[in-house]
Amino acid sequence: MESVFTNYELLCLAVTAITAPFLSFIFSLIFKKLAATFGIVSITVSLVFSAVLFFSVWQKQTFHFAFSWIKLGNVNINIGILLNNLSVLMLVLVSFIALLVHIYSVEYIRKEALKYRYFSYLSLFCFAMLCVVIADNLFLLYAFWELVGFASYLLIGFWFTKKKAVHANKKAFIMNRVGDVGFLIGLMILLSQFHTLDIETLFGAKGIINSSFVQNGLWVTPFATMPDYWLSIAGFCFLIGACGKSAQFPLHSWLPDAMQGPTAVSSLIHAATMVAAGVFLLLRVSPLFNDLVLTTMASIGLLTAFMAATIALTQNDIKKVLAFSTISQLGFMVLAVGVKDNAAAIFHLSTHAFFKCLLFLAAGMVIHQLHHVKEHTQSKFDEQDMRNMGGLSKLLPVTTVVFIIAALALSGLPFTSGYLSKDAILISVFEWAGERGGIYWLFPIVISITSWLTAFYIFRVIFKTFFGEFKLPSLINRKLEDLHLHDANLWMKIPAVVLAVFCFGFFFAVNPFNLESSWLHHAFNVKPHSESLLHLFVPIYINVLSLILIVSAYLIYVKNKVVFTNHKSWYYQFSYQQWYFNVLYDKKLVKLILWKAKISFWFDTQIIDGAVHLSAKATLVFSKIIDWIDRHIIDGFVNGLAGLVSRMNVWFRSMQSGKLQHYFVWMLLIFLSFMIYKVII
Amino acid sequence: MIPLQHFLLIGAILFSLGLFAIITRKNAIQILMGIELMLNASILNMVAFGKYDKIDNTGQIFGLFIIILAAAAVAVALVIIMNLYKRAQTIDPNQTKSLRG
Amino acid sequence: MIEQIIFYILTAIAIGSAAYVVLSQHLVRSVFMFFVTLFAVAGLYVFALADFVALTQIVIYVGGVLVLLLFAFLLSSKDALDAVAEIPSGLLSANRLPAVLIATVFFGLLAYIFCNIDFQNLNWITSAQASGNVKSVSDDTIKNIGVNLMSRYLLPLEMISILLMMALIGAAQIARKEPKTL
Amino acid sequence: MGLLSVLIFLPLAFGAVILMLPKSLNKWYKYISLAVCVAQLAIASYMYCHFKTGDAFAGVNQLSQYQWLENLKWIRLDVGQFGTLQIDYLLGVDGFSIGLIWLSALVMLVATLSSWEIKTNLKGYFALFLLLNASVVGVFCSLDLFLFYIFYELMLLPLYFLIGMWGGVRREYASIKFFLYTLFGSVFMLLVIAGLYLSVIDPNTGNHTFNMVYAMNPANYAEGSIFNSLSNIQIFGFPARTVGFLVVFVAFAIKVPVFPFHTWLPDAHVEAPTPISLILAGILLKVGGYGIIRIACGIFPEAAISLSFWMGLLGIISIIYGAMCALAQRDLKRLVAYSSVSHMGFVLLGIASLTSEGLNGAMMQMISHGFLSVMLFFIVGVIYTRVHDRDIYNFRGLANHMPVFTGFVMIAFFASLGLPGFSAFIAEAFTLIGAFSSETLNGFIPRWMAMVGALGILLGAGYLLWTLQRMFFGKLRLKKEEWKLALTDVNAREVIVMVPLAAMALVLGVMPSIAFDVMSSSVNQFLLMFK
Amino acid sequence: MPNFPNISQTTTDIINSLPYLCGEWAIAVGFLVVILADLFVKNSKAIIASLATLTLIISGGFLVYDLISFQNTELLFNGMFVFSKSAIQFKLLVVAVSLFSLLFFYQDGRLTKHPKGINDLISIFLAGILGMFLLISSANFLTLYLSIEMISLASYLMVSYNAYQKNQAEAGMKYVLFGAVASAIMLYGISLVYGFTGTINLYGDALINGLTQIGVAPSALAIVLVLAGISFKLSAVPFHFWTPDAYQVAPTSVVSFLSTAPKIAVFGFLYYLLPYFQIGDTLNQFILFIAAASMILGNIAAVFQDDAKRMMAYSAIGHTGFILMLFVLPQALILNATLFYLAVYSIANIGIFMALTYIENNYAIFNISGFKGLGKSIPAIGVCLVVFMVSLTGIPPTAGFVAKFLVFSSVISFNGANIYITTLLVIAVLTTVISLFYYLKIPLYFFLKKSEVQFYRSKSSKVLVVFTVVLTFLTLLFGIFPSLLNVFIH
Repeated sequence: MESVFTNYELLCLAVTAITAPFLSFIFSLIFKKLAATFGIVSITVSLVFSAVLFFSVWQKQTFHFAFSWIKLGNVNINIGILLNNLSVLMLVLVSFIALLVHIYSVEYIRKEALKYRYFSYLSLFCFAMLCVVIADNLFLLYAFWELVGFASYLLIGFWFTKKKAVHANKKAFIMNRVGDVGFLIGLMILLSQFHTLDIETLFGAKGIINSSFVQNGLWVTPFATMPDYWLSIAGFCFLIGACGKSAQFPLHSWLPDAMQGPTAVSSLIHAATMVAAGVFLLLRVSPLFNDLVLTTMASIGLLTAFMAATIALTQNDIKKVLAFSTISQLGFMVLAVGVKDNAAAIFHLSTHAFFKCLLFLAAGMVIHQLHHVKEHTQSKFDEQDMRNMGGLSKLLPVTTVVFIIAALALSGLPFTSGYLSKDAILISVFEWAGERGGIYWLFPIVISITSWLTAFYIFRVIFKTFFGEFKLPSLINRKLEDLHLHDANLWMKIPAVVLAVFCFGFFFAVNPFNLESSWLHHAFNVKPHSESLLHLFVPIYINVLSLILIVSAYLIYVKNKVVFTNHKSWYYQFSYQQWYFNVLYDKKLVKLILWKAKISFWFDTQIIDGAVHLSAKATLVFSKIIDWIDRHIIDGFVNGLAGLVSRMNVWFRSMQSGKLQHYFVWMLLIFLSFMIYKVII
Repeated sequence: MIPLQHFLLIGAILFSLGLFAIITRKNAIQILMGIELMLNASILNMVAFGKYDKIDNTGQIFGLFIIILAAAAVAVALVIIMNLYKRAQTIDPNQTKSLRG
Repeated sequence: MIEQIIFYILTAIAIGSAAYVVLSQHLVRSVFMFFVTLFAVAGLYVFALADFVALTQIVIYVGGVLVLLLFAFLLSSKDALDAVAEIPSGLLSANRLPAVLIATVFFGLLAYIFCNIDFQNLNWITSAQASGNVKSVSDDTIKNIGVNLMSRYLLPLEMISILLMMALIGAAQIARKEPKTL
Repeated sequence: MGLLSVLIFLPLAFGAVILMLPKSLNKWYKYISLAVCVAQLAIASYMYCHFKTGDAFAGVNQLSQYQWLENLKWIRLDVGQFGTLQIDYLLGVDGFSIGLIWLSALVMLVATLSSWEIKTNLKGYFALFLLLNASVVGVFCSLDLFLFYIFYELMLLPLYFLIGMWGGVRREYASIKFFLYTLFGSVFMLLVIAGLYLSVIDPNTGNHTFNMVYAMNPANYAEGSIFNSLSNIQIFGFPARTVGFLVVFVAFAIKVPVFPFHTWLPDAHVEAPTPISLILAGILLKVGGYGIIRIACGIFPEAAISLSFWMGLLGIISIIYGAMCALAQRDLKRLVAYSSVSHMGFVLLGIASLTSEGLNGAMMQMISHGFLSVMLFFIVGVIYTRVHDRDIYNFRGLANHMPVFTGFVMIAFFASLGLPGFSAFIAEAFTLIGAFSSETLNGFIPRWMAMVGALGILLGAGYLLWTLQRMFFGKLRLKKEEWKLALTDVNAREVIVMVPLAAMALVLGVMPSIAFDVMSSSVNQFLLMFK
Repeated sequence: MPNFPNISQTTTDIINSLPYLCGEWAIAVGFLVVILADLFVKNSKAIIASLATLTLIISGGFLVYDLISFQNTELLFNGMFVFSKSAIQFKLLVVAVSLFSLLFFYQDGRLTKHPKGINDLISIFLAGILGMFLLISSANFLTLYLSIEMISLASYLMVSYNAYQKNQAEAGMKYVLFGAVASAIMLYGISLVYGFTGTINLYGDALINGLTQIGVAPSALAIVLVLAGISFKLSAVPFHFWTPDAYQVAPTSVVSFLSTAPKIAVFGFLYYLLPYFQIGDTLNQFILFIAAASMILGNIAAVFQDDAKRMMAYSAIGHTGFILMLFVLPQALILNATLFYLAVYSIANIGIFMALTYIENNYAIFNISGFKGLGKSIPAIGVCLVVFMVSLTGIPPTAGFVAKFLVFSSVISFNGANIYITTLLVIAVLTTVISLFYYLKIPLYFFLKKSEVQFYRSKSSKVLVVFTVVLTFLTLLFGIFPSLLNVFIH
């Protein structure tokens, strides 16, 4: 099929789509008052152009345009644009969500004095992210990848007077940098092996990656040869890069901290787009990975998904729960890449972007409204703490509804987008495990458990936040009416509602129960899933159990907590009697899970984050040691030389004692010793 | 006939005694005497060797020059030492050690 | 034979008196003993057939230099003469140990070298002997010295005249009293 | 009189003019100096724009390919046995020097602008400043080793006084340390230069020559001379050429500075007044890198090859070590000084790789570091001139108080930690790429060095972000109340200083080919010597 | 006359030799005239000054004439005196330095205010120069001994010339006794050489043959003993002990003279001696040893000196070592480098002492620590001092750098790979670095430190400033155009 547009026009479109946010970034800083307008207009432009690009490229052609940027020796690095299915999809996704978040932010950030900075940073982020998406070579990708991190740094630290925010953005940037270093090393390996970093040339259909092979312990490419372990190292390096950006174990601990930033930012950057960049990178370079790397990747994804899910179970900070949830879901995607189902990963990436963004926006609305209450009543409480909430469904109906829709999608219940994408991953994992057998069956089992836990923790949030009793009034001794708590205004509501629409499966598939009918999944699925029972079985058992868990969460968190404490209460009896398969589900299991969650959290905060802090501390201590060495040994050596000179000086001057006859003695001694040397020897 | 060696050894002894004197004597004039001893050793060598240099007579003439020069040097040295005595009331080289280091 | 005996007696006197000069704790005695040394050494010069040098030694050295020394000594060392007994003695006191070391080593070195040289076979001595360029006891050294001084050694002679002049001026300048008008 | 001579003698002449002027015209000194620097920058820019690129103008070891070549007979000193001491006034530029000349012109201008803070003894200050200016330019364009050495040493004296007279509390210690350190290296280098002179023969005249371009050609070495590679002369049991390389390398490594010869740097920087810090960091360190490339590696290529592993090792040690030391500092200026050690480590790593990417990266890193370190030191200077304190712990939350300033700080910090879009990113990335591909291409340095070097980027982020967080973010809290008034936001002059620096870093980051185009043919030509 | 077979030949030789020595005769006549003028003319200060200057100029003129008209090397006065081109070059250098010194004497407050007058000093000074001339041209041990004694006696007298304080007298005593011992040792060495070879002529086969025949150990002993006296005049380690003491308290102008002219003369002599003393490797080893020791000791001991002149004394020791380094090379290699270095060193040294005298005269400050903040009061002198110090260290663009470079390249060109010579070079370099430390102390105190006290300034003439500036200019000029200096030397 021929495109409607010529190549030149495509180029112009793409360039406009990415430069619009950049211009907005500049102009926002100059014309401070119009910042929001610039932001929204520019991202709208981007969206429109992206959409045009999407429709002209999607499933039709691959468009690649490049011109030489740097040419040195063997290295030729281009500036270029690569438009293929993946990039146009991401283009639309990013600009669309960014647009919504922009709109949302108008209200969310209204009262900030420095909101022009906010919008300009946001535009910078959009620019960088769009560039990451359409960059045609890894070097450029790396450049914008770092820029994305920088924008994220700025946005996390938007409230730079908040100590925690500043700590968080530093941490985020540095942990991202760890990943970046991996990425950079990966780049160096590729460059020295293939003499190019062009994605299309390297990994395209006729990519030269295919002409490289491993033989006799050597990794041979048309240009150069290295020992074969460098192939694995290259893979691991990119994996580390992705882990950093996508908050995978062990580089994940920055993401929960990053929640110190404005919630709108969290929704855009730390839920929908930037964190997906890691997965995006993995997708881009996926042909490079060998089996070892893939298995490791799958394991990391699995471990992250499970661990984050269990941690999310006990968090009381609403945003923290969502942050861990994000980590967990990203784990799903990495796992999907690890099991070589790129389509599922992309699919989940897209659907997740919508519902997770929505979750954050909704949570943001809650927080925002509670913040108003806080300001209004001039009381002190943590507006993000779920223990202060409850029963908000009556006060914030729209918020509740959208949140529940998103939660359903997250849990992967039928009719939602999550149902499709998550099942795609699960099925792939099952198939993958089936092919390998043995210990690999752990993967589907654990991922299933994670999937159920997802349902449990997200509904725990819903129940704790929107149902039950509103705990805040009693906490701050005000009447409910005094709080003036109501839904947010349209600026915030509309984006949420729009996103909610996209949480439904219809949008992604004609038949919301059939993965194969999804256009998105279909577009990337190179080899269709074999028709098997799995397609039927997996969704059913996952969903059924999820539902059960949701109900149990309802029982636990809405009806009361007595289930744990008062065995004689009827709730407990009820659950115990009614749901008879208490082997699977009784208080012990719940306790077990909760206990595990606590362990996980402890592990996360103490060991992982502890390790991060420890390494930071260790680096600092080490740096102190080095500094000490520098001052006392290196410089000490230099000063020691000076000391030696001054010692000799003292000695020589003591020879010059002032007594004539001492002079004679010295003179004759030295003179004689020379003569003896000459005469005797 | 006295062997040359004997002259030389006597000279060497005188020279060594002179060295000993300049190091140990506590009086600038005695140090000067030590130096004279050393000079005498040299003259002795010169004249001893001069025996084999009849025509040019270098040894003896050199010896004469040394004697004359020694006189001049002693005169100068004595003046300087007496000047020191005038300023410092001592000519003990151990007592005059204000310049050092 | 008698020649040898006198030579060694003179040698003994010279070395003994020199040792006394060097080692004596009595300052005045040591100065006077230096007379003896110089006389003895002058005697040794005679044995080297240098009678004019011996004469000069006695005239200039003993008659001039040593008298000068003695005067200076007496002028300057009144206090020292009074405190004769206080001068420390013994091998280890003051600089004696290094002095003994240096002097003996130096002497050892010289003696070692002199003893290892066969002077009679040195080229220049053999050729001097061959060409008769060796002094005999009967030679007229004074005439030879006179002629040589005025011909071969004229330049040094002129030099030393200027040198003496300079020494004279300098010594006089330093020794003379500074004018009152300061 | 060619343009290069004008570049050199313009400041000298006006330095003399300043000395002549009466003290009552105190105020005008800085404007004279400024005018000189502006003129220099204009000339340098003109030269940069008209610099011919391409293989026919590569320079390096082809004298005829140098541009703006000036050759005057200067000294013909009869020295008896070994002929006439033949020293030429030989100037010229190629791809290696033109960028650095432009950089020095800019840095000098910036330094002049920041000299507004100097209040005492202006006559002496500006006279010395212009002398320094002349010698710095001279170093970069002289092609005669003797001339080079004269300019090289001539830099020391004004610096000694500039640090020693207008510096901080321990200025005497710092200035003498700096002087001694550099002299230590350079006097040894003088021996090698003498040896080179006695070895190299001018192919045209047959005389011995100091021409460093001729010295790069093995055919020009006299038979049996000490540095002739065929004569196999040993010094202390090492081949003479290796010793020669080592000596020259150490001389310049002190200047760079490379671990373990770096300890003069923090002291000198901390004590130097701001404009001198700028010059030190912006230009003088580059003299070291330039010297290592042109003289150490250019004249002793085979020694450079055999010792490239150790060069690379020193490079990465400097990177990590400098970063670690920076992390431990609480004096802002010391921190920046150590960061220079770290950043200049990349230069050495790039040179050691002896690949096109690595060398280009190293040159780029020098230029980039020229802009960025100058900016960093200027930033320190801005704070220091206001409150006379630099302790990081004494400041907090400056971002709200000095927003524009903080903006510049952010730019400078992020640019120097290698944020894409700025020159440092390109430079460091290419250095590392070069270092990494070295094992495949020529096998000089192993791959792990590049990987360890990449860690330096991480550590760089560490100390800069920590500083940013500690000093600029958070709530405003200062050691003394009165500082609040003193710490005003940047004024117009300071903005004028910082904008071009930031702009240059940005321009080179976005369009690195501006610099690469000029130097790449020279680099290629240079690399041919290592084949 | 059978006893005097050579008399007619020697007499004709003397008569033929006379015209070659015009330079020397001029000095000798000048010496006598000055003495007479001092005796018979009242208020003769100005007359004597002009007479002495005239003497030097005439002598210099004769030397220049000799330099131009004679090319050959001849032995005159029956082998007592060597006449050669390079000897004249050294003598010219001595004359030039002496001229500066002469002008300097009349600016030194300690000498001009001396109650006994300065005239006697001038005559001693002239006799000293005559001694130097004769030393440079000495062709045998007798003239060597006499001329060294002549210089020594002149030096003793000049140092003690106005020793009114205890320490001044003390320095004179130390100097004279030390010198007497050194010359006694040298004399003993000469007597041994004479005994071993039967000749006192330096130039000729007899000396070499005799010493070669006698064997390594005796010849080494004799040579080393002879070199003791020469080293004493050079103030090389271990015969340096008198130097700091004498320099510290002697009149500054005298120090300036003594630290330059006699050294030039001794090096001029040593330059001629070189090929004739090469028996075994004694000479080289000895020079190697004292050069290294002098550089190390001189430069290190100078580091923490507070008295400016004492520091300069140690610096002089260090420089002696540095120049001596050249003398391990064959004679043919070193003439230009030696002359150049000596000239440059003398210029800087005289310049420094002039500056120090200016400070002494005006502020009565002798200690370096007393210079604190003087740079504000007398910046011109400060700048000059800096230039001289830099020149002595050997940093461009001063003449000292070129000189140092010439020395280095001479040494390397001979045998840069020899392990001993390389070690010597390394020592030279390291001590150069150390020397920077103390040389920069003067600018350090001048400019870098702030003064704590008010300076009391007694007004005096600016002549010294003019001289200093001129010398500074020369230092810089010869640094940038060293060929000019070479023109002067040749």
